[in-house]
Amino acid sequence: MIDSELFDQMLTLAAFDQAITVLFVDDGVYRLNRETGEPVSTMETAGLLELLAFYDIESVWVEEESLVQRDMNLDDARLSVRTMLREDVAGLLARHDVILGD
Amino acid sequence: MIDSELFDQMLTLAAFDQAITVLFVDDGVYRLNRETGEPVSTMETAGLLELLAFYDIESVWVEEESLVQRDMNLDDARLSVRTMLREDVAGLLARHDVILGD
Amino acid sequence: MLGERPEVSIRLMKFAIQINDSPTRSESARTGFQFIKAALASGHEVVRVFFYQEGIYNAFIPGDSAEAAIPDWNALHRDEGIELVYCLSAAERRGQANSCPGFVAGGLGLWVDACLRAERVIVFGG
Amino acid sequence: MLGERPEVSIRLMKFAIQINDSPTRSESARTGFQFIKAALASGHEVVRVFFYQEGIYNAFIPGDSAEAAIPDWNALHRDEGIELVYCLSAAERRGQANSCPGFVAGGLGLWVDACLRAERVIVFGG
Amino acid sequence: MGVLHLVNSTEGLGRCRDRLGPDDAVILLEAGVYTAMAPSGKPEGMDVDLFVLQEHLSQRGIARTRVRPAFTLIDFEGFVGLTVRHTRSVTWA
Amino acid sequence: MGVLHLVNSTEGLGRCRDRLGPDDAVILLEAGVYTAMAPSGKPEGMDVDLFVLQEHLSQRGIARTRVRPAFTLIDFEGFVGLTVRHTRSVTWA
Repeated sequence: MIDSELFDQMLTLAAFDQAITVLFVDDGVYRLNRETGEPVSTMETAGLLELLAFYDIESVWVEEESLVQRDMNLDDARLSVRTMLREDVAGLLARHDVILGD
Repeated sequence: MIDSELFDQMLTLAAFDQAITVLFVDDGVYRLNRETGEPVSTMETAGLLELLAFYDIESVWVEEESLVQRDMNLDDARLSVRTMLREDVAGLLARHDVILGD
Repeated sequence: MLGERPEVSIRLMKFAIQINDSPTRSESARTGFQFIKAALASGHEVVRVFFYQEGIYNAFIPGDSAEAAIPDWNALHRDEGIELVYCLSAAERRGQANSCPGFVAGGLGLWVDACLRAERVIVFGG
Repeated sequence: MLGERPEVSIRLMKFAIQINDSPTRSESARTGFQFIKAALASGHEVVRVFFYQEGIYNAFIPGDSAEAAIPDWNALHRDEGIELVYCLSAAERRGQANSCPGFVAGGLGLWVDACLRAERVIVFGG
Repeated sequence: MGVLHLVNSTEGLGRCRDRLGPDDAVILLEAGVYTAMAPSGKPEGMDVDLFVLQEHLSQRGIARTRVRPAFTLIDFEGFVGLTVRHTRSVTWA
Repeated sequence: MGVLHLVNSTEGLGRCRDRLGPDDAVILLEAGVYTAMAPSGKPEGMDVDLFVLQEHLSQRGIARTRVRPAFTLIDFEGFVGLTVRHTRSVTWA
């Protein structure tokens, strides 16, 4: 999907005062170390992620195991995210009313 | 991709007297046991495969290892295909001028 | 012991549905279409179907085409009164105008509105 | 030893290019676009670009849109004379008509013709 | 109650398997139904209810006897029923 | 000479690795470039020339130092050069 459309959706939900959590898992964690240079096709995740804080979306998580399996760490990330363990992902999903994939 | 468009391309190449080989690998082997009932979305592989013989495309192969890994065998297949080993796939690719994916 | 079989009573619900892929590229639009028909057959309500991302292409492919796999969304709108909204900005981004009968253009606000009014949100594709 | 470095001499070739995915769904159309520009810069010839399957959507998205990631195919046609053909039946199947400037509709025969005239066939997407 | 996990690709079951809660359920659909017969599916140890969409199985010519016993076959109305029983759903492609 | 294998997904390298001929080469592009740094790439034992498209690496913020030594960085003109040197190409998505 187009990252900018995923973000449009998040920001519209935020504008309607919905509490939003963002979770990066599997290959999705690669998006955390993206540069804000020339756009990657239709994807510009890093720049868009900076918008999240601006819109008060501060609950941004990444799954620890997904990072480790890809030999990555949070030094690669350009924004403030917190890590959670895979065993806690089920609990996170269950605490939300709607789950939208990427 | 839409199977029927993949086949349109093959049949057009055949109409221009180009020799065609079809090779099923990885999850592609699942298409061999498809029924010709209600169309699977835009995919109707099995019916289309029967067209191949009609258009004199008789070189149809499936990779043995891909079948075994999926617990399948040629009894599942509804058309006459031959098996080849994975180690022979490179040689098959190298004997063709153009390779079109699915 | 009658009356103690809660599984038997069907709880009727309101659904909001999002469709995110073109009907020629994946099965997901057709899956969503069949899901909606089954939900209606079970007595549930579909608040709105929202077509987003590559899903907007559903609004520009005639559903009564020769391709059996293309869902006939217009028939769903006509026969069941289901509201079909495609995202205007997603369509403009893709150069699409003049949608098929049964569809209307709208903003993401209509999607959020549908989510807030529905008890279940189901996304097909993407 | 001069003259014994065959890698230095560039062999100029004719390319046929197929583009199979929409520019909003994947990067492959843009990769193909940049490949073509690099091939032309190296002195090679591009016989024809054929847009097939979901790739036909490239012919219906204005290339000079605000989206930097959408390739400006029309500029490639205008400035370099590259022939851009989208598959007519694939477009009709998707309800698409009135393509953007620079594109022409054609049948799969034009793709086979391009393959037969080219020395290299490269497919992007799908 | 719990999360309904929609698996619509052959890789999806592996992606959700360690992210299931005790009240969750899984339904295989589209290309995901292949996992109901493939050894790669390994439903063993997945401690939740597992379903597979019958229409998508039969469209692919997969006989009922090829489906691992861990999976229950359901139709589209059953699929709708699962979304009623589970408060939320997530797709693993 | 040989086949040029285009790998444009994180799964693609694994798909082509046992289907390479002695005169073949591999180029990673799009999401495939992640394989140039990931342990899952396991280029060891792949006995052909391995390339990665520099533009797609840098767009993803992958530093040159993260790329495994087995891979040679090339630009789009180098990519074109590879398609000239190899008679045919195939994509592994």
